[in-house]
Amino acid sequence: MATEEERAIEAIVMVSDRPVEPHLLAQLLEVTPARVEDICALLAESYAAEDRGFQLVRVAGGYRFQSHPDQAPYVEKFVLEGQSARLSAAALETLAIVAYKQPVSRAQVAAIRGVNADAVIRTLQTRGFIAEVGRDPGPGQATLYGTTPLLLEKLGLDRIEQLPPLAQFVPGPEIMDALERSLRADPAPAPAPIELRQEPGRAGGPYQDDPDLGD
Amino acid sequence: MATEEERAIEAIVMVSDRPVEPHLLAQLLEVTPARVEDICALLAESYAAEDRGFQLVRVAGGYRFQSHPDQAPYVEKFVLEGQSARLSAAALETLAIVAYKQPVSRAQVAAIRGVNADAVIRTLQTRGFIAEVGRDPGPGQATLYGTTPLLLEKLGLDRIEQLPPLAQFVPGPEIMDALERSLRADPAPAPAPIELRQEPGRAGGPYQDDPDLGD
Amino acid sequence: MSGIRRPLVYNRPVPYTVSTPVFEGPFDLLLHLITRQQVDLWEVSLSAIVDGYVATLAEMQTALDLEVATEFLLIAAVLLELKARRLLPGREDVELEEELALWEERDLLLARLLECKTFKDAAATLHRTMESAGRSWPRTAGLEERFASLVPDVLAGVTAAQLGDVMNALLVPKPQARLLLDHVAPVRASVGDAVVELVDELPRAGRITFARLTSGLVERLEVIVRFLALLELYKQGAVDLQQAVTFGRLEVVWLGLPDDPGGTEEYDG
Repeated sequence: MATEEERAIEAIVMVSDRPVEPHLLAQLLEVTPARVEDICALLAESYAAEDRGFQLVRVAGGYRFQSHPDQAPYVEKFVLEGQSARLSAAALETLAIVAYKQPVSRAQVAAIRGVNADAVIRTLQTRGFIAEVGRDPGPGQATLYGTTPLLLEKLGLDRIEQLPPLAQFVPGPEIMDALERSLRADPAPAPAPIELRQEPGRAGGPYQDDPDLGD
Repeated sequence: MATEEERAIEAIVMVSDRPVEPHLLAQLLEVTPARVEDICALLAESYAAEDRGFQLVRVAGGYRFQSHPDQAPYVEKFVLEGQSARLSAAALETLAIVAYKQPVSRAQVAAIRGVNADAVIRTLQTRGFIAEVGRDPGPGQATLYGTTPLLLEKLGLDRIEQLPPLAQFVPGPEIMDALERSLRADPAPAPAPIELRQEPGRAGGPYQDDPDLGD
Repeated sequence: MSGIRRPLVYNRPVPYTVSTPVFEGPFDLLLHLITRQQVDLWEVSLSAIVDGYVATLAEMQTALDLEVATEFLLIAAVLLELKARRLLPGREDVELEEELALWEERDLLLARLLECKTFKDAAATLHRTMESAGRSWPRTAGLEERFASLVPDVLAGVTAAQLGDVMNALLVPKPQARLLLDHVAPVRASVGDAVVELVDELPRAGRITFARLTSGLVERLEVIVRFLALLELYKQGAVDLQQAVTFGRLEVVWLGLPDDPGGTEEYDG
């Protein structure tokens, strides 16, 4: 039976997406770092003794769960067969936003795309195309993302500035019309005040036959 | 001791960043999906029996590792960003309508809530809880919305059908009577006022003990 | 009119914190008024309803947002409409139809209240489910770096130009759908005009019921304006109004025009 300390470490390390420093675990559990090292060693041993398909290992100064090396053939199969071989439209959009707007937060990406981008950002990060490049200095200190040298390499670019410049956006007439309408504070010229009956001519709406949108 | 099949599943689910479908696991292990379900059930049981700080659960149509709920106090301290911000009551109610009535249009949601639902729907969409799932074939071709796998993950459910049936929430006869009486079109003498009982949780509310309330 | 069940909680010191109710739409608020305060829509006075709103708004002022305030206005309008329907003088010839329409409206409102309550409770369950699921965090670490080289080259065929195109497409402003109401020309009726019309019509009629006087009118607003014009004339002593019973027939008797009709206001639709 796992002890409370063991369980807490299992839970934290399981949900972390990077190795967790023993120092940090010690702080969270209110024990000494040496005690954390002991507990982690015990846990790693128990997984080995039970012959689990995963391990608890110490890498890059911290602890993480990973697949057992002898299960690599299955994991490789999973990577090759289980994942789609092309970037989804959502991933491509997210990549474009990060490339052009970096450094950029998840919230900003979501705002431009109009849908949540968390899963896509994680995927792009896993693929090594984007990386965390800093923290927003404002409240919340959101993580900021930017593109990686790997992406430049894949795109055959030297520097990110070599991305094609964004088109100077020239709105078409129907968009101008829509914008004009939504900006207008007082959409209709006020009708004559004491009119009980509607003028038949107004049935089509005020803009239908009004060529002069500029006033 | 874990079997080879168990170990392979542990390894694959460990490296996946989203729930892994039993169908895919079956393909990778060259066993039947039913067998996968059995193995996963055994694994989940063994983690529970060993009192691990993590769980293997089935959500949104697949299997994933997650932290044990009773370790939330530790994980909360670790995951500074916390679970995404709470949903407003308006968002929850809209979400309930979409969940039970999907596919559903904005107009239908607005009709039930009695207020425009556009802003709330946009929020839910940005958070990835609902998505456009089609177009109404009728005139106007309104966009139809449905819930996403991400919502299932947030609810910890495997399928949306696991939500309790809507019929369970239909108000009981006492509430119906009370509403009916309140909306009586006939201003004739009302029957002796029926005390409208609140849900038990609301007992002791500010109106409960006021003798004047009975008219 | 029966006694009013005022929200007494606002009129005396509250011994403990009352959790601020948050209403999700007019049906929600109506539901609250009915279930918590036992308001009988048909018997309660409008001023009490308005008082209730004002008090609730005051209670919510720390967290007042525009949407909530708008919802309040909407439900107030719904209540006023229902109430006004009973107060408006009936037209005898269509009374049965109106009565049926009233029942229909009431049934509709009842159905919507039940639906609102149903989804409110469903939302509460959804909330609890989400809260309890939120005690667990999913593993999202993903692939270990040693497998990274195996990942199919998903960027194969993707060019910088393509990325630019995608970005350009994203930056095209999407026209916001906007409901334009300005083609619905507001019906405007002035009490002043109605007074002039009545001064022309009434001396010829002498004695006439209000139903008859308004039988040719299509818009509800026009009927109301005529009624206001009558009150104006009554105030000036030009007409006498007789009604035997509440909601009964309203009779108008022409008495003659005093010296100066006086100023009247204009009412907008």
